[in-house]
Amino acid sequence: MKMNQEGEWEPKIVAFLCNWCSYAGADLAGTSRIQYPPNVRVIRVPCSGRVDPLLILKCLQRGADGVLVSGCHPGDCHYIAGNYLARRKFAMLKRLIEYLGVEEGRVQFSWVSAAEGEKFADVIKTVTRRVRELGPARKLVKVREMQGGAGASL
Amino acid sequence: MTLDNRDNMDNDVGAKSVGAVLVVGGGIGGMQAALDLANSGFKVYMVEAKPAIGGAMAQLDKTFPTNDCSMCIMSPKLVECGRHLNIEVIPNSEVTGLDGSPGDFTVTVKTRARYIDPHRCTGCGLCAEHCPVSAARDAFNAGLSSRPSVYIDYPQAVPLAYTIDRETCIGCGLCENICMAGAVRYDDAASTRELNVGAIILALGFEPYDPGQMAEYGYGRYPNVVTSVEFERILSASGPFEGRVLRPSDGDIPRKIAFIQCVGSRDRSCGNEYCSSVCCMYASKEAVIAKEHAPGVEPTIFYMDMRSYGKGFDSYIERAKSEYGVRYIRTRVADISEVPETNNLIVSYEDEVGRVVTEEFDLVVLSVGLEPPKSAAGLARALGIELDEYGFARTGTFDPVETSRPGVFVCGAMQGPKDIPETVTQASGAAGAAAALLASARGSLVREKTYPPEKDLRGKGPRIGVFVCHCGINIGGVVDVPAVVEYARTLPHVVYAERNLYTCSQDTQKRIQEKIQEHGLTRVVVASCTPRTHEPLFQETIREAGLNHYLFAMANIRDQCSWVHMHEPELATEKAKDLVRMAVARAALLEPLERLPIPVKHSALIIGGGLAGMTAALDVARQGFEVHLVEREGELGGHLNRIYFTLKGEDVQERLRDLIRRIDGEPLIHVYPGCVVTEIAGYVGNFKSKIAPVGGGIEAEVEHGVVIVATGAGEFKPDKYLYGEDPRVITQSELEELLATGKIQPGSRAASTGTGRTFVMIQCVGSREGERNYCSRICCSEAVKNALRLKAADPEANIYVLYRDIRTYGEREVYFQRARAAGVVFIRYPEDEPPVVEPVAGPEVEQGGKGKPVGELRVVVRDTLLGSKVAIPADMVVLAAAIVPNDSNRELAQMLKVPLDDNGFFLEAHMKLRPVDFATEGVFLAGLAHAPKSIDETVAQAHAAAARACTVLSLEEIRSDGIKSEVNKARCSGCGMCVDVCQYKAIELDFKERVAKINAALCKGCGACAATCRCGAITLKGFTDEEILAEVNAI
Amino acid sequence: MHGTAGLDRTGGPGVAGVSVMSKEGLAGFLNGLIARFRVFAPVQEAGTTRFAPVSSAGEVMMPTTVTSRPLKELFLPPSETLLEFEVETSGGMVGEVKVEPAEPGVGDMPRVVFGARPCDARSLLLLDKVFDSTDYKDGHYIARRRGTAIISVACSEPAEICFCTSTGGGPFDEAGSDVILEDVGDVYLIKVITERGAGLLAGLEGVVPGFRRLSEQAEGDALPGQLLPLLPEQLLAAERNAKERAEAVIPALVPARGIHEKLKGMFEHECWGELYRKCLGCAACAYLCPTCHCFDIADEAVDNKGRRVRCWDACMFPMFTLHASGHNPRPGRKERFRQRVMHKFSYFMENNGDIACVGCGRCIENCPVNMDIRSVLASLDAVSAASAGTV
Amino acid sequence: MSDLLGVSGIMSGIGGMNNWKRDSDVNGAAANEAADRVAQDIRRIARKLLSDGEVDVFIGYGQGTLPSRVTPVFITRPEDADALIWDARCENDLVVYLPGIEGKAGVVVKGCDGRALARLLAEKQVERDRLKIVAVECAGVIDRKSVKRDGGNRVHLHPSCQVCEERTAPVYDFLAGGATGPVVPGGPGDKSGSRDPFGEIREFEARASEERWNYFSQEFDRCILCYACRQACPLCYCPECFADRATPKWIGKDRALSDKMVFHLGRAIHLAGRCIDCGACVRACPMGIDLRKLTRKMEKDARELFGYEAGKAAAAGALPLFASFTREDPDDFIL
Repeated sequence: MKMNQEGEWEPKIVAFLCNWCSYAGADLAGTSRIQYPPNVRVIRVPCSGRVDPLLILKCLQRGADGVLVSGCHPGDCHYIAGNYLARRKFAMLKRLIEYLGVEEGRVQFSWVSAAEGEKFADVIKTVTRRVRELGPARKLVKVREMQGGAGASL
Repeated sequence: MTLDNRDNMDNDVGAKSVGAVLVVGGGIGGMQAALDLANSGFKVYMVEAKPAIGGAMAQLDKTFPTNDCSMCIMSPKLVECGRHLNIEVIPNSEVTGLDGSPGDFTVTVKTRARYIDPHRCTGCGLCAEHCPVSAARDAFNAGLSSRPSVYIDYPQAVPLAYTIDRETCIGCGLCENICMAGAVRYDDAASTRELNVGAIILALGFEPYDPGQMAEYGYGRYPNVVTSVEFERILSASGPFEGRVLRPSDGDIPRKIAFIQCVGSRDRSCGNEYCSSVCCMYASKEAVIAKEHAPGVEPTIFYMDMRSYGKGFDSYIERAKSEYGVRYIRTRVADISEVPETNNLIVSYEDEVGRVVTEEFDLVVLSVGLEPPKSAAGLARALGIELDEYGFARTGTFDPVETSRPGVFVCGAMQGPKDIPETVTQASGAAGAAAALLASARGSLVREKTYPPEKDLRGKGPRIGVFVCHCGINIGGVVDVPAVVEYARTLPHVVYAERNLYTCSQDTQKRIQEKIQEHGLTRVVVASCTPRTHEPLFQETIREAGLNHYLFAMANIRDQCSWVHMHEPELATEKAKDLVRMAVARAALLEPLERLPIPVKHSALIIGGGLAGMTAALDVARQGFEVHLVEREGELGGHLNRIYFTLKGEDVQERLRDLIRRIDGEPLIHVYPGCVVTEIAGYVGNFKSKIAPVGGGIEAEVEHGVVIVATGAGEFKPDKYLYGEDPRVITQSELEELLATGKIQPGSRAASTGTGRTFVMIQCVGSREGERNYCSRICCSEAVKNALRLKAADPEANIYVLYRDIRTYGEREVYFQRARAAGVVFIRYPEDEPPVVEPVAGPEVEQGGKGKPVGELRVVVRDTLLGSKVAIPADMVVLAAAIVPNDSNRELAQMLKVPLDDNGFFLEAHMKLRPVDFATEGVFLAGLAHAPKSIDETVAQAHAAAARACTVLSLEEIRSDGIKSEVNKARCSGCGMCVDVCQYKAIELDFKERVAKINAALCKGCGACAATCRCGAITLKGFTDEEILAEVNAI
Repeated sequence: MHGTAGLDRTGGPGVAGVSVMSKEGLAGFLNGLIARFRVFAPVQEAGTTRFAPVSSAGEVMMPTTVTSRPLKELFLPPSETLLEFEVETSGGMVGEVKVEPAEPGVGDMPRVVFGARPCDARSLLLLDKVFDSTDYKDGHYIARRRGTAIISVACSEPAEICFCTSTGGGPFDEAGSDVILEDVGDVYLIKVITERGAGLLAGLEGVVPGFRRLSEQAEGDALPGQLLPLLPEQLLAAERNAKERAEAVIPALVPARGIHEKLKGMFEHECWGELYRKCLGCAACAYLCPTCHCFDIADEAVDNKGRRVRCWDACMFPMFTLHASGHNPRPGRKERFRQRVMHKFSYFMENNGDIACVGCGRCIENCPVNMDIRSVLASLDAVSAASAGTV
Repeated sequence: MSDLLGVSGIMSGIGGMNNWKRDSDVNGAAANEAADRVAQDIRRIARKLLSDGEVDVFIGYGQGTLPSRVTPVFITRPEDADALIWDARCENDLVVYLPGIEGKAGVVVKGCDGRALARLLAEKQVERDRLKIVAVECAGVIDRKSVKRDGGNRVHLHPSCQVCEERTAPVYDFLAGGATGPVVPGGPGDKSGSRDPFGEIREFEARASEERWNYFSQEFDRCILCYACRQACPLCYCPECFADRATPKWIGKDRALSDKMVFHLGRAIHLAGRCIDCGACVRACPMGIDLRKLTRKMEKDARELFGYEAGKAAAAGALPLFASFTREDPDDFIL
């Protein structure tokens, strides 16, 4: 588990960002120097439609305290409808894992466009705040923390 | 097509056509022109006066309105120019003579002595370290720092070679002794060479106005009065203060900073009547960036009119005000004096109601205007081209990139003050014009890029090299880069790690290649900025070293780390390590991917037959490619049909007729009037589209390699000021039509109403308000144009222009001044209190009946100068109606899979450097569909879109991306789910084998199929489950 | 078995090693064991049963049939860590590999299993042949075996799935047990089979109410709750009766033990093509079988640190024999089904001198499609006989 | 080879071979009569199909080796058709054998099996023209495990049958025994809305999150990863299940609870919009894990969120749940 200087727990959040909108939005937050919490680890994917629900489960297993998948707004998908396809899967997945008993808020989804640097930062702030409230992930977690670049596996 | 039937060309070429172009000037414009030409089959010579290319943009810290790091977005182009096989950069040189005719010029180029052999110099910098001279003026830092006699302008310089400044050199010989490359040449001498080229593009850029001439601002006398260029260097991470906002006198962080606008612009006294077009924005940007670098700073901008007329500019200003607290004061600063004890400055100005105010500032930044380069006059003489009265190259509204001499083109600020995207647009446009001229010689002088064979990595485990970028202090100022490098060395498979000041610089590219060989690297990881801009550069670098493009991974430790966690350096460093670990884990699994060649259909589909579409169509055809030009209306011309004259007085309708005549005479152009595009399928190089008559009918199917979107825009139908209710309230374009067709006779009409000859023009109707928070850009010039026309017809006419800011940018300003001189009254109204147009009740009103003009019209406006309301009786009220995006944009955008911006205009790939491209390859953009713009800007953009399109059309085949889905037959159950999810119809089911098959040429690499396949039979190469999971596991 | 000095499981103790206990005494007996040992006994778990640690007699479910899950999992856990390792990397080079062998749950020992069935106890003897042979000694397995004593409960009422008598065992079989508890009607007989068994009971006799040596019973004391004192002879007769009754419930012999000779020539026989057909290819039979012991060893690692785990695997899965090349020597369900039958009834016999089946019937109970190993064996026997006639 | 098919002489002594009848059922007598009529018809149809060469194999139910059990039989000769039976013990979803079967096949399908078959047809795993579908109007099958749990004293219908809304296959060639009578309210095939088919799920959803988590933790902790659920499922036909894959390794080898959960969640997701609630997984599970807790949840959400009902006649021709979308799909969960 990661602790900050003050010995407080720092959540680790995996964010799958689509290359065309959300990743660009994240870059824009950077060029605009909009500050947000440093808890997110971004994984760039071509499209939110590329995110297999299994990958989200693997993140939780790996010990991610939160998972965010962000794509283009409906209608804006660079690949026409990848985000629409993703939306259905995510709707089902989110309900399923919350039904299982995983806390609401561990896994979140957002639409952030290339022009929404501010929104990206807001989303990260919201997700981080929520995950902080929830505390360290425990459910479905198999590997807690990889110290110094190594750890047990999945 | 042969040369002979190009009878309609403006620049006829002689019998011989040389497939080479000379580009004079290596700034962003010159680079863009050079790259477009070199990428469409022409040899380019780039002559640059300075020792390195890069121009003014290299000196900038950030660019508006996206706040992109200037160097970051430019450096890929810089590097590409530097290493392009068909661009020869000739630095330290000038053009001294020109002979010949279009298509076959001989140019004389004189190269000054550099005293360093650029081919031998490695840029290592040992000479500069040892040079005993240290006090030479560093021009790159605008003189804010000093440098040795042997120097290089900036770390990313191309060519990366030092220069000895013999004026300050003491000739001690230390450098010669220390240089291990043996590059020092004390005996170097100037040389002259002759180049044979078919066309010339001038891209000399501008020079900043020297405010030393203006005694009232104390520049040169007061140390804390600096120019905006100097301040840009102060802000720059690579500048004299490493990005810290310090003032020159004492190195203190200034609290109050004043920006004085229009220094050397809009000022008859210094001879520069024109507006420099960019200062309002750059000052706002500098204020915002200063505030970011030093949050305690309180910037104030003293301005006359806020000229934030470009795409996204007004919202930038809004953010500067509301989020950064930048204070804007509308005034002209009269005088600056110094407080000797503190070197603080007292700024005196009149506020809007005429009170004299004085205010003390810690630092004053003079927003200096843009002047033509001093060398322009000499060059013009040498080349025999005309300059205008201010020294800019003279061009016509319809020929914005053509100088007075055929075969010689111009782009960028040399043609008139302009910002980067306008420059880039013109540069592409000039390149297109040159390419059209020389189309028959395409490919005659170029060399093909050959890569070394890819290394055979079979059986070799991953050996990863990690390169961590400081990005000046952009990363290094927050993230502990040495710690990240140390950490990277401990990661599995990492055999080498190092850090670079700028990993993107050309010398680092060479270094990466050396390290690949030295350490036998098989994968490269760069931790720097965003892969969205820089991945191609690094991919090219490793490919040149024999590694497949795709054996590369990036960790975005700047845009998504150091820049967004500026106040948490430890956590940012932790995150950077994590990101590097993830990238290394991904890199270890990467496999070489093949870029499939896709053949190109050599024709273009141009949607929209207005000025942009027609101009682009002619260009593409002149470059020798077929064009399908689709126009929704029954006739060509679009918006232009309703424009009659230009600000400069040109006859628009005559030009329109000429254009249509040329289109008709061009056998390669097929016009589809009264038609729309109903379907677009395919991809760059291989589109297949359907064109159908409006309202239905027989569809035509065309194949084409590119698409140019030139669908224009609409005019806002005003919903207030009695428009549509009272016939005396009309729009500017209606007024223009009345004027041009003689239906309105100034004076006579006034007499008929008996109420005087009064016209009230109201600006910003539908622009800069409500959801349309953008400026329509052309309305101010239109108002000035029509006002002048009215005044010319009837000097006694009373004309009032009610405005919020007059935005007659560039040389349009001169006409604004003329209008004022002619007696047109300009009244500024406050944003929150627009004028009111009302009928004045008269005896006739009762009998009047609905819709009939009754009584007189009255316009009531709050005059901000007087501070009180004024009522103006008006014979006619003329509304500057906004330019609004077409409703059909959304449908077309979805058909083309390209985005729209917030306002509904098409959104280009990059606001600064890819102004006519879309992110979707093979689709380009021109004209009002992009944003409001003037005729000359539209023409330039259309030239540019055509030029960019021809970079595709001139290829025999395109190398497609290697990111494709692939089916593992053994795992496939043949369920067909992938077929259903694929939006590109790239997958079909083989019923015999019961497996899915993917057409790689149609596959876009989105991965929807891979994420849907339950059997795990589909792999998206480059984003495999294993690769993504490796990243997940490495969090 | 595993050669612990002094343990003699074959030497019958006679009356000397037999105790008697009233039914009411069972709770005290169990609690007495629990007080002294870590006791594993059948417990109910959402409709299934398994051997799990118990902390009081009340948790123990006195079995009427075999537990759902087999006893083997106490000795061959579904997954266990064999070692932990860490590979040092520097400059991309593989440096030292640090290996830390895992302790096989030594802290859990000694353990006492209560409530095993004779078939369960017998299964351990078969597993011993694999994991504690002259060829191979598995440290983890042996440590657990040595540390665990087995108290069986004889089967007075065998179930419809039982066929232990066909596999060399029986409802009152003592093999593999340290102690066996027999329900002989009104009381339990508790027989010490091994010295370790004797040690288990040493502290209980006379302490637990209603539990005493049969030899002491001779003096005619009635057990608590018993009206009349039971004489040792009467008790031994009751034991014989119970045993015969139980054996009679288990019907005709299934050709399990003798079939290995016949199977030798039947590998390619077409009958497999019919026999396997309804098999779904799951591993319910193999995982619940007390003698199936196939395992996989895998490294579970991220980057340079990980564990080597041994975990259950089953020949019913295609992955079991899938080569890295993509070739699978047992490509279909038929081949895999055949493998399981051949291994249990032919190869195991060849290698270890016994069949790998104790007739517990778990596979019959749990097969989703009612694949009954008894009818499979009967069919094979019949086919073999038919072929023999034609040859 | 017919004597090898599960019932041979030597077995006659095992556990008794008396035909199991649902005597204790309320509608016992009538139901038994109807079942006999269906069984006879199945035998007749099978015999005919086999003798006419219309099918190479006929897949139906035969008597098992235990009184409570039936077993799938593969009949290839007309004369063996007499081994075919039909009664309320015929629990197996025989459709599981169809993907990849060679030649032409006849198969007996209940309502749920028929829906599975409809999915397999849509997913191109079977070819309609190589199939003869013999439907039966199903009155529900006995929940063998709960009967056993209750000591054989009470007969329960399988939970799937208790919420079954379509008792007959959406597509078939023969309806064995014809129509057997009106739908019993609350029984299989009742779609009158007189009961909430997802009442159990709704009740479970209403529990506290921790309680649900504890429930699933205990359930999946018992899982031995024998994959009987998957193997019995007619819709789990992937050539290689994600759970078996070595690269990438979705499921760890060390049988952690987390891995077991990822398997069951992954399987539920893969069955979203596909599971037709035949209950085969639950019946196959030797550990008594109620896998329908997950699959029914997916079914319910697919219906509530997207109006999607797998395998039903109404869904014929529609794109799969995860290959289709509408602009109006729920968006409220997205930031």
